[in-house]
Amino acid sequence: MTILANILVVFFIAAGLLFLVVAAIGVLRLPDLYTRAHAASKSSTLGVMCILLGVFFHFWLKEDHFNPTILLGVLFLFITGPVGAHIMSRSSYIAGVKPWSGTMRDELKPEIERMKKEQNIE
Amino acid sequence: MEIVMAFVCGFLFMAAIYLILSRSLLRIIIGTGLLSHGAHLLILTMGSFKGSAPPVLSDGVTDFVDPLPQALILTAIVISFGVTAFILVLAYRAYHELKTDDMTLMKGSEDNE
Amino acid sequence: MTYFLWAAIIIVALSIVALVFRLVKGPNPSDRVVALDTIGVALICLVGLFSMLIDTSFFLEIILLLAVLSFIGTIAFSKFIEKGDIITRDDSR
Amino acid sequence: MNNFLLFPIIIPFFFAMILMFGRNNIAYQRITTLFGLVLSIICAAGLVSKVYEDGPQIVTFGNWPVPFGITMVSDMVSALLVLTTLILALFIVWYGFASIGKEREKFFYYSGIMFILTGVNGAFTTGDIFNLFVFFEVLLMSSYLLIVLGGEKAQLRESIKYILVNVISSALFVITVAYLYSVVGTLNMADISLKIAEIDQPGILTVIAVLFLLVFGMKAAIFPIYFWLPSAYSAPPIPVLALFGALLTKVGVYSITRTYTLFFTHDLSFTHELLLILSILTIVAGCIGALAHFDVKQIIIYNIVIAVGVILFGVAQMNEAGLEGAVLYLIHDMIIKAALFMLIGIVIYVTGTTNLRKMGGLMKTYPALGWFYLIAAFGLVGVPPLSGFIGKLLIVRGGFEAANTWTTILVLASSIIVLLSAMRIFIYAFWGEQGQLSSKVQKNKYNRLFIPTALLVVLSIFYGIGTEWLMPFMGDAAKVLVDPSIYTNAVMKGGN
Amino acid sequence: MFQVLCIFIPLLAALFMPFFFKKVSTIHTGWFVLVVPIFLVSYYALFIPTVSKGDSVIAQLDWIPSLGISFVSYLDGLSLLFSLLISGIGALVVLYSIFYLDRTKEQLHNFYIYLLMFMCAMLGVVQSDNMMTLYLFWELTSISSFLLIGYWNNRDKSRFGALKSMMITVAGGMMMLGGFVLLSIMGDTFSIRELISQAPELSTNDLFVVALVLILLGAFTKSAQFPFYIWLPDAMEAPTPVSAYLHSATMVKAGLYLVARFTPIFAVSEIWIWLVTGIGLLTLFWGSFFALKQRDLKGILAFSTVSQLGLIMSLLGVGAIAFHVDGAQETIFKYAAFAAIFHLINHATFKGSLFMIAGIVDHETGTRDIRKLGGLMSIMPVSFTVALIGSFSMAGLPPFNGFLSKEMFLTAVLSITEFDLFNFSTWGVLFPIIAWIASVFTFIYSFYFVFHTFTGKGKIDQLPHKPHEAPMGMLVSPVILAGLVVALFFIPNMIADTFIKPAVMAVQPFLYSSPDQIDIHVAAWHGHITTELKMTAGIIVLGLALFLTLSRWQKIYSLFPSKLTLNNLYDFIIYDLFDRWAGRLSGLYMTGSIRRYLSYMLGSISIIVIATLFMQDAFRMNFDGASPIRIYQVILIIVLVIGTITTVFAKSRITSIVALGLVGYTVSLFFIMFNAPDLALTQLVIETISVALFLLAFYHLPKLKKEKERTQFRFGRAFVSIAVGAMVTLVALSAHSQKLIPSISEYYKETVYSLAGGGNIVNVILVDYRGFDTLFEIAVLSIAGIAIFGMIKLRLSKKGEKL
Amino acid sequence: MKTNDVIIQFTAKIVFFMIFFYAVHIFFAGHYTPGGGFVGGLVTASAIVLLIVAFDLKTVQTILPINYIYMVAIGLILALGTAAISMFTGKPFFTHFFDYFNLPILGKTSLHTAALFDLGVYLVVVGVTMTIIQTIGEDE
Repeated sequence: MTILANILVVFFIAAGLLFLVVAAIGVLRLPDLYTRAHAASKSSTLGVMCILLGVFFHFWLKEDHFNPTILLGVLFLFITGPVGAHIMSRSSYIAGVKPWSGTMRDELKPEIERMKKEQNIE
Repeated sequence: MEIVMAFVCGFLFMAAIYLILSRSLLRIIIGTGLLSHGAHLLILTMGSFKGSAPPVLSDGVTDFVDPLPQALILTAIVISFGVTAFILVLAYRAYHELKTDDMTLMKGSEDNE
Repeated sequence: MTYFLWAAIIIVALSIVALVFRLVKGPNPSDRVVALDTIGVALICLVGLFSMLIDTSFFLEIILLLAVLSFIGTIAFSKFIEKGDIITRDDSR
Repeated sequence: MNNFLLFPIIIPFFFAMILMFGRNNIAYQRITTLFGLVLSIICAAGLVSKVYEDGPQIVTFGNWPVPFGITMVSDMVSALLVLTTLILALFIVWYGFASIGKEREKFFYYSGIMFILTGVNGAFTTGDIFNLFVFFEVLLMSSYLLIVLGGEKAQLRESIKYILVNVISSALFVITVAYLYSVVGTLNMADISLKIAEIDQPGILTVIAVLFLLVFGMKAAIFPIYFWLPSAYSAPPIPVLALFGALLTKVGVYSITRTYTLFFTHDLSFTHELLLILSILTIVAGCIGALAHFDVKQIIIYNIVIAVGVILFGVAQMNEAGLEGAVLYLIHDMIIKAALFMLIGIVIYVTGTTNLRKMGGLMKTYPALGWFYLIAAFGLVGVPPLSGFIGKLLIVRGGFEAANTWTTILVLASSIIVLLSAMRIFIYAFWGEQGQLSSKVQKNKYNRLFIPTALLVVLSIFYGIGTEWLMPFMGDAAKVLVDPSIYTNAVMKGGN
Repeated sequence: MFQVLCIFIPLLAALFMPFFFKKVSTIHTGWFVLVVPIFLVSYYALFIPTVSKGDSVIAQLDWIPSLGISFVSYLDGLSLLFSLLISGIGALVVLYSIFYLDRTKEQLHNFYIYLLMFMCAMLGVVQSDNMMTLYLFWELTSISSFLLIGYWNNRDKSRFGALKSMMITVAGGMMMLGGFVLLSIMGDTFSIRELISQAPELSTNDLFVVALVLILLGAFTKSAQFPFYIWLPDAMEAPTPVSAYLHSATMVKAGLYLVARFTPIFAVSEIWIWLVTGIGLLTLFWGSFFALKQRDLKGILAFSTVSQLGLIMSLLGVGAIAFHVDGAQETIFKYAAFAAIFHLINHATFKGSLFMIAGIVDHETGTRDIRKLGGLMSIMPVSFTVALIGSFSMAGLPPFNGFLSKEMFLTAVLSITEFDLFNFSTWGVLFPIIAWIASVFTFIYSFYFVFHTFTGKGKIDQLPHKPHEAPMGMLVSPVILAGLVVALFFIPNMIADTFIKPAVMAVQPFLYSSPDQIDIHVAAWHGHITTELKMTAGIIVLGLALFLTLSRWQKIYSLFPSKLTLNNLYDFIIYDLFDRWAGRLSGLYMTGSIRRYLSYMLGSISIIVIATLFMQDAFRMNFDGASPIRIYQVILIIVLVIGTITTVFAKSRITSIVALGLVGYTVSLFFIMFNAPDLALTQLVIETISVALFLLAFYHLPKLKKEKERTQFRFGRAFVSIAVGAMVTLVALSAHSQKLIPSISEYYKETVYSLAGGGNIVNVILVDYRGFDTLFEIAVLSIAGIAIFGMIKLRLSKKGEKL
Repeated sequence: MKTNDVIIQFTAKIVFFMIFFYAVHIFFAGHYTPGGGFVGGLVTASAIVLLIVAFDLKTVQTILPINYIYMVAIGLILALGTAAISMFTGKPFFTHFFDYFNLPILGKTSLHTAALFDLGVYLVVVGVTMTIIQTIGEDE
């Protein structure tokens, strides 16, 4: 049982670490804000969820200590991670952060211009 | 570790004082923030890191770290939060009224001769 | 198991260092905020792993708290970046 | 168990809370404040008599044994200071009714005053070094409130400086407490005293002693660290200035006195010698400043610095005469500084300027003001039989007894500079040709300012003439300072 | 009891003066005042029989018995003599002032309050046996004289003179207080009588000389001795009754009184004799010499007073020699003390009358400038007669009392050369020579005063007022005094027996047990031609010669440099050094720049602390018992350091604030590492909220600019910050390495569950063991809250106000 | 420029309640595990801040019509009052009382005056934080 639990825990944590490292590399290496935000939100959320599940199982299975806060945390991260990244990216775009020169399509631009026109803002 | 932490605290104090001595109000405020961080870490360091468990009772653990410095730091943290908030607001009020955030221009010595 | 956790902690710590590098480098504030957000996430992992390492559940409270704060921080920063102010008095006007 | 000694702290605290309600109802604010002050004064007076009869009063919170809970200790020194503080606050609040302005009254001015009293009284009473820090923060925070309230330009400009200095000094205070805790492992002041005596104050404790001196010295404005004081005190309105001038630096002085008589008494040749040198330099620096200015506020403000030097000089002697003198002079200085600030507040009100060179001839238009100023000024200098004399006499006596002949003569000589600076105000403002007069003076408001001021000056006269009645109290206070074992024994046995 | 209260009678009477002035406007307030000194004279006269027998009367009123301070009225010969002088001359001066000061034009109540205050103070000085109350009255004389001199405070010169006299006399008083305290420590009493009784033991004390010099400083400043005399000429701005009272008869004599009173204690000291005699003679010469430079009538009198005070002072010094000699010589030195007291009385009479005459001249002609005066003899015959009597007495001519005391003075200085202790036999020769020269000048200025005013060609029509003889009332007082001048010449021995001998007893108490033992007989003619008489003849001859040629050689006074005078020194100290230079000096460092202040403050703090650390040999570095260093901790430290450096060098607001946030989060991680979950929680939330606050405030704050610094300040700044960092580190290291006593926190760990009913020790400490801290910590928060509320909502700043 | 904030506002509503209950949990956990009035208060405050950021001040004020300064005062009075209770029983100031009770649903629970004190702390912290943020936010 302990070994099984250990394997489960190690598996989750290892997976989480992998995602996290990928996210970190992504944030470090990717060329512009939007791509970096992408790496940060998706990959790291997944990573942290995995690791937290690992931690949760560790405490539940090994220490016999059911900890609902971790689950709540997982849920919370699940909700907020992507939302946060979305808001961040959108604000940055509105604030005028230029996308990478290699960006293929920019769908927000015409939308923003339309809104500006509606509200009579230069 | 305590030895290293002593140096870290010293470093924080150094940076804090350096910032506090600068011209811009904002840097000064950030300096005060660093100053309180340094002070809090120092209290913890001075309480020593002996003991391997947090000072919360749980079964079978007796080797707690010293809880008293932690309580003191907690008090200090809250107080410095209040002060930081105050000084921040003061800074922007002063900027609004005085139209500058440059400390060298805030001498005001001509008023009192 | 301990060694595994050690390794894991060090990996997380190193990725934090990488993120800090991004945080310092910028180039614009949004990048820094993204980096900070990700650091928050990494910290959550670190705290979880650390509690496993020293076998105590008292730090688990911090996990959710970190998540909450990191979210609030991100929202606040993004609003600041967008509008230069994080609180608007009356949006309907 | 005796909770009575808490009342002078808790009553202002409670009233501060009450005053946070109904901030727009000025009548309610004023009446409540006065009621609270009177109530606390009664308690403080009761406390003094109780301490006089039964010795130091002790309460350790939460019924914990002594070094573990927070202990409050009211010995004669602190009881007297608490009483003085409250009485002065009453006068200043009264004075403030006419001068502080409705706007400020609506924005927690009275709460601020009550909070600052809580802080000051707590700092005087506490027997726990970290709790002292907390009370310092209470009084500092409320002083921030008061110094900035109103948001005038000069206020904002000077408050930044004031707060910055105090933030740094608070940080230093906290780390100093941490050092002390690291070495002796306790926070209770009586316990610290015993433990330091046990290990006979090795070098590291002397270093900590010096740190304490400098930390408190920053608040008390002693020599190398007084620079912030003159400009910071020039900003706030007069009642607040009077409150600050009378109380805040004195808390620093009290703390130095307390730590240097209770804790660090085993290496006098270093610590107290340093204190002596710094106090002398403080006097010199204060004298230079007092002479350098032709601004009424600045002159009195620098006199605070001089007085701090004189009191600490008395403390540095570490003999009964010196300490008794220091306590007497401390209380005298609190009273007289409040009175002087209130007086020059009236002068500024009637002339509309703080510049001495623009004033003149007030003796003809406001003779009573002139007379009271003259009395207060001579009290400041220490002319007998006014209030400063006996304190200065005892300090001088202590200095001579401790064989510090030349420095003592210097202290005496400083009185002449004090005299010159005080007389400069008198001669320029009250004598000579009629100078500038403000056009906005209302007789009614002038009277409302003048009455509390005059009464306070009269109080100071009584303090001087009636010294004999005070001597038993002062003697008790000095005994506690001379012999720390009175304090530690009282605390350790629980003080029932 | 009543005897003590009598001292305060003038003060009590002063309280009623405003009433008399305001309500009884038809009668000159002076008439009410006059009652007081007259009552006092008659009251003190009652003591004459007792005291002249050599007894003393003492009464006491306790003030601060626990410190041994009490009001004492001690009437022995010396005190009684002075008390009578004070009240007697006081009565005459008040009488004179009634005619001198106009009821309708002057603030009479103020004047008489000051005058009565002064009278009380003087009585107190001369009757106090307790040194502290003596000091009290001493300062009161300075204060009341300040007020009297500044009576016409619209005049610049009045204010200047008032301040000058107060500064100098109070400074002396402060020093005197120091001397008193020293004496009281040596003798363990404030009572002068008790000190005198233990005089021999006192002299062995190390600080005896210090006390001596300090007390002499008090006496010299008050009695206008060289070099402190400079306040006296400027004090002539006071109304003339004041000058007649304070600056001739009473206040300036307080210093003499003090010297006389303390002679029994200090006479054993060589320094005392040299200082008192030497300074006295120097003052005598200096005053008489410079009196001739003066153009102002009162100025001449002021310098003459200075010189006469010097004369008496030197006599007291010579008198002190009596304690060192025995046998035949003794009698000679006894003369000195006798002569001192005698001349003191004489001086009060003739100088008082002369001042009043000067006042009359001023009052009637409108000027006191001697160059504009002259030929008044025919217009003001009575005044002229009085002036003549006074001047001749001052010059030492018979048949006036000045002659007698002057002769005795010459006897005294001549005798010094015979004294073979303390080098007097070699240097003492100078004394009679100086005394003689000074007497010549005294002769000249006396003549100068009287003849240049009253004889010669007067430009009477050019005077501001048309002169005429003064009203009768005004002349009463000077005439009475002049009468005394003459009378004293003829009945000196009666005066001697009643007043002088008891007073001498007080000065030389060891030598006599009753006044009868003083076998001194004053006589104008000793039956043969003595050296003194020859000297007097010389004075008259040379004096007359020089007086007649005065206009030729008076120019030499202009040769004296005007820059190097003592007055200039005083002006330099008060107005240059104190006013301007202090301003400049403090302007150098009190710049208003908080950065500068903070650098000074922090720099000095760290230097003092680090110096203490090494001076006390307190630095230790001890690795024992330190917890191990882990890799993740190192990584964290690196993150922390990077974050800190970023905050320091950040160029944009966001970067610096993000970096600060990073530091904050790292700190909370440290809290986790060091097993402090509560701290970590709190720190995290607080850090986040602080960041939010920063962002909020940013909306209102400007962008960061690149800082331009002067290189000098940049280095200073770096130095200060490094010093502070080093201080924190060094102290932390040594404090950690010297954990001498284990912490009290074991108790908390043991009792937290059983006694406090909790599991989280930190939290229980916060709400229970140390709940009081928490209570006030939330108070701090609350204050911050309302302060911020008030700061934002309340704006009193006016538009257009200067920064 | 005005943009629509549907996503953030919707998320904020949900998250607000999560955070709030979490805060209450932390507050009650304080005596035995990490947490307490402070942290609870601050977390509550940050939840409200989240709402304010997502919406605007006026909206939030209509949702939560609280005078935060009164809240501070009440918190202080509560804290002081709790501490002062013991004075009336002759014990020193700040003596807390606690006992263990068996309550129907919760089982063995301790009731503690310290919790009341902590509630005061909680109120003060929320009140102060919100006062600060609100006043700054309202400032022109």
